[in-house]
Amino acid sequence: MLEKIRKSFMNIKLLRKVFNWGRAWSLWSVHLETGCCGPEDMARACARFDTERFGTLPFPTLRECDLIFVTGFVTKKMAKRLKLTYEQMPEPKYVIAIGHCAISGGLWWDSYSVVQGVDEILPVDVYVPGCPPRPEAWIQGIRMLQEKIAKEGLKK
Amino acid sequence: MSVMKLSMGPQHPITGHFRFILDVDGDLVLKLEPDIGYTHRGIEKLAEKRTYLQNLPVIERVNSYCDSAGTMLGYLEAIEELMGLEVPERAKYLRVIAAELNRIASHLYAACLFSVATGLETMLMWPINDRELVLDLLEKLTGQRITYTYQTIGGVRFDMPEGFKEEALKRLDYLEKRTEDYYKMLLWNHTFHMRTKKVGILKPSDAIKLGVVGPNLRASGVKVDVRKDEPYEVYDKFDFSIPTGKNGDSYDRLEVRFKEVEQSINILRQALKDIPKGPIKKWAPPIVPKGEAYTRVEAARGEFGYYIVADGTMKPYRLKMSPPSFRNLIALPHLCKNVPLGDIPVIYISLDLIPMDVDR
Amino acid sequence: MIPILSFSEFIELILKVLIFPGLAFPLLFAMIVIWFERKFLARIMLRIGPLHVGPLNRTGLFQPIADFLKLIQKEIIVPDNAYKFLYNIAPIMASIVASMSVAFIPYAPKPDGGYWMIYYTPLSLLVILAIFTARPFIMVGAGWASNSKYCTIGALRAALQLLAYEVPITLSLASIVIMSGTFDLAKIVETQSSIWFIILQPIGFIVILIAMMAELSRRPFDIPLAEQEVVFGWPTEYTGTQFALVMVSEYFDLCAVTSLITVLFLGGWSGPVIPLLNDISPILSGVFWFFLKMAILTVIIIMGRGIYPRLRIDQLLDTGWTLLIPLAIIQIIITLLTAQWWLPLVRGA
Amino acid sequence: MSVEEKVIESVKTRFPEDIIEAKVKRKNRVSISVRSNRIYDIGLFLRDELGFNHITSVSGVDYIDMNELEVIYTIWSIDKKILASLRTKIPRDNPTLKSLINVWEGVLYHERETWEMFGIKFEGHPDLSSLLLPEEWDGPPPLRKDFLLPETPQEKLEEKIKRAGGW
Repeated sequence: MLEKIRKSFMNIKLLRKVFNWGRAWSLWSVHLETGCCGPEDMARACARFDTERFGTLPFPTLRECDLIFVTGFVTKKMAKRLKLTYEQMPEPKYVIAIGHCAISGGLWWDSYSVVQGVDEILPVDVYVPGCPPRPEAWIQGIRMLQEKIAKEGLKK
Repeated sequence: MSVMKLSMGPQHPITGHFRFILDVDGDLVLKLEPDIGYTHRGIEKLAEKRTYLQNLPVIERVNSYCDSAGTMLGYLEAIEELMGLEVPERAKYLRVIAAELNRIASHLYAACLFSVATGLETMLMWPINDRELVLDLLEKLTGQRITYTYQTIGGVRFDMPEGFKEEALKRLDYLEKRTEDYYKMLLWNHTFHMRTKKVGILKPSDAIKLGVVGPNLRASGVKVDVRKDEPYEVYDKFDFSIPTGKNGDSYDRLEVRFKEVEQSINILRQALKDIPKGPIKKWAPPIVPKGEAYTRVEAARGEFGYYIVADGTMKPYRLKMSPPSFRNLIALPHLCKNVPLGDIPVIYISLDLIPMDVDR
Repeated sequence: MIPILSFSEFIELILKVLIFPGLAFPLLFAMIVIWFERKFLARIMLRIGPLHVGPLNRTGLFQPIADFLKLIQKEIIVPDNAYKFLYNIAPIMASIVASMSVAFIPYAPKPDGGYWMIYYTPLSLLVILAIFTARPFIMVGAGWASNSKYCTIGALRAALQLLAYEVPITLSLASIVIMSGTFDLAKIVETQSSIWFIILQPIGFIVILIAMMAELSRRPFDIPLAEQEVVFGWPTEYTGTQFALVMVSEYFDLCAVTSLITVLFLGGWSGPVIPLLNDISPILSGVFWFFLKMAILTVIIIMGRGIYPRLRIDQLLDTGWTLLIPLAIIQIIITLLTAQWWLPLVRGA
Repeated sequence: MSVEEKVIESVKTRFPEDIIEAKVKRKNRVSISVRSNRIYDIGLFLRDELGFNHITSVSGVDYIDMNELEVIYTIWSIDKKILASLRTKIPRDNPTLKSLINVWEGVLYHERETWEMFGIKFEGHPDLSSLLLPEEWDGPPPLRKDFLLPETPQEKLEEKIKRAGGW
């Protein structure tokens, strides 16, 4: 029943813009590192680059998170867990693919245990290229996602 | 009370790419079984398909986490040993500078992970902020933040940029001063002592028996360092000491890392002072003569071994890596027997295991 | 018999229930404290914290509002094998119980006698203690009902910790009661008009501050919520609105606890009358001093998160049983021995 | 006589029959090839008598032309500062070897990895289960030479295009 109330609330046209604003500026990310962009994930969340300025901070439980950073390559063993993590997160949720490896397999294009591009298993919203991308590029990725969310469900 | 199976990771705030299967009884962990392989890319197989030069970026990403410069040295050492190639002196110094800067960055990263494990978020941010200073230096030297491909067969790719020396010395001074803050904030913190002292004690005999390497072995009081035992590059020209711990507990493992940072600063100062003028690269043939070589280097997390079998072509016949984290991994189930659940993150982080390194 | 309220009394009641000590105040408190906490800790950590959200440029003032808006839009997931009734009711219960204790705390004296509080009872201290003891049961209930291993471990930790720390709280309250001779919070404030209890009972103050930090699961005592060990403790499985309720209830608790300590040790509203505020309304001056003391306590409690590592559960229980309880008992003994000199001063006899 | 030569000498005198080849490769490196059935005893001898106590790595090499697999235990001696490689060759069709877990406890994961990557069965090893590969792996052991990697990414690309419904 609560679900119904939530859905009907979200469908109110007038509140749409406000809701989009709230979603865009409060993207909490999951603690799941899949590849070697991990230290840059740390760097962007911590001092100096500090994405909390834009409301994006790593949050311990995935039940409240809205954002997965797919940090680098995804192995076949990890792919299952990544999918599970994505499915456990509540709607609405977003995915940012970080690095060449997450986009297309990158350096590991011929590896026997790496998934060739994370879009084979998850719907990706923003791609950030680089190997690894600099924290500034991560921030740009977050900003692009925010712009995308701000337009969600509104007339074009 | 019955024993509960608890699965920790890979989606868990502390475990990174690992998964632990814990046997938990109340708040007591009876047994820990690591489940690894979440970052296995098969680098050893891929290396057989690529040429020696193409392998550089691939091998670097074994430990692109923090320590790619230190990791790469061993591979280059092995190839140069097979070729009988003598690298120019200046290139050797530059390699050492990159590797030692990387060691500082890696140890700072370890320190910040450590404070996360105990729940002190402030000390997560401070070392990361100072690590950025080191990464800036490395970026100036090599052009990248964490994956450099700076050292190459026969030397290095770029010379030191102008003004690098002065900048580096300034930042090293700052880092040295800053270490005092870390001691005040973390290492002399009473609560931190309560959490880390006498937690996860690794006896020297056990450490040797299990084949633990690097700072973890030195924290147990065993004085083993490849830089001293069989000096590679120009490490025999520097005057530095090997810090060792006394008790081999988690606290010692962190303290040894901090002392190593001080030693690295020491080495870097000497290297920046003595660096000779000259060429930075020597031409190397693409084909490596037939033979085999086993080389070891001291990466930030410990001894990194490379075993190369060359069959006289442009590609290695077999490349075996023996990374430090894979060898330290065995200490984790050994230490996590009958410990409180709260100590699991502390012990895990104190060993400074990097999943990339374990899985390759 | 139902008392019949006059119109002005009715307006006053509505004002109390909905705005000042009632609903709006803890909500506003929670929002401001969440924002302040994030900003303050970020400054300690050499970061900036929330920056780009909100009307005032570069303050991030609306960050909690954005988070709240986000959370209420989230899908509500109830785990399949959870005990659904308890699981759904627990966050609501938590927030109700947390906001309830605010009703019994006097915030300022009214010029015509009486106090600015929702419900006056001479035994208000006891009532608040009773409300506090309800919290562990909600946590255990929620943790157990989630049917998740991390939740269960977190709930058991919470129960251990909260039960252990209720004893030193009660003991140090005993010495307050001995000194003031009443369970009435308003009377306790009145007795402090000449000298605050923090000066008379410094040990008791320290004990109760530490114990309350443990009750609130603030670092270094945030073991039930330790993210590195048990992900998020008992509320791990909650999503969206339910999680927002849980979070808000924690800050309601913080509000209640800081109010309580202010009343007990820092002399409540007492302080020099500020003429400007007094002109608007006579209660505002008292409220101002009350808020100032609350703010100082809040900062102290929040600061723990930036400075201390987390304790382990056994060390925490050790501290509780072997350090705080003896200290509280020592405080009682000192109070009893020295009461004869202080009593005339505080009770104004 | 250098320390390396002394090590070779003592191994040769103790096991004259079972050593195929033992030589000093360079400073700090000795290489000892042994017959596979005696590797356990020689390992014990190296550990107890010569002080090779710190296991460094266990690696395999697939010599497909000779139809042989080579297993190499690399052990460092902390006192002597020598790295010994204890190597043995086993047939590729039926690769079994006595596990050295009772000699050096640290080979636990090394041997498990070698089992997984080369299919070498270590007798007496407590847990020879999957370590690094995905759970549903059903191919030959990947580090053997007859396991081939794709030559071009073309195949994958075409599949992707087909799934996306053309360019």
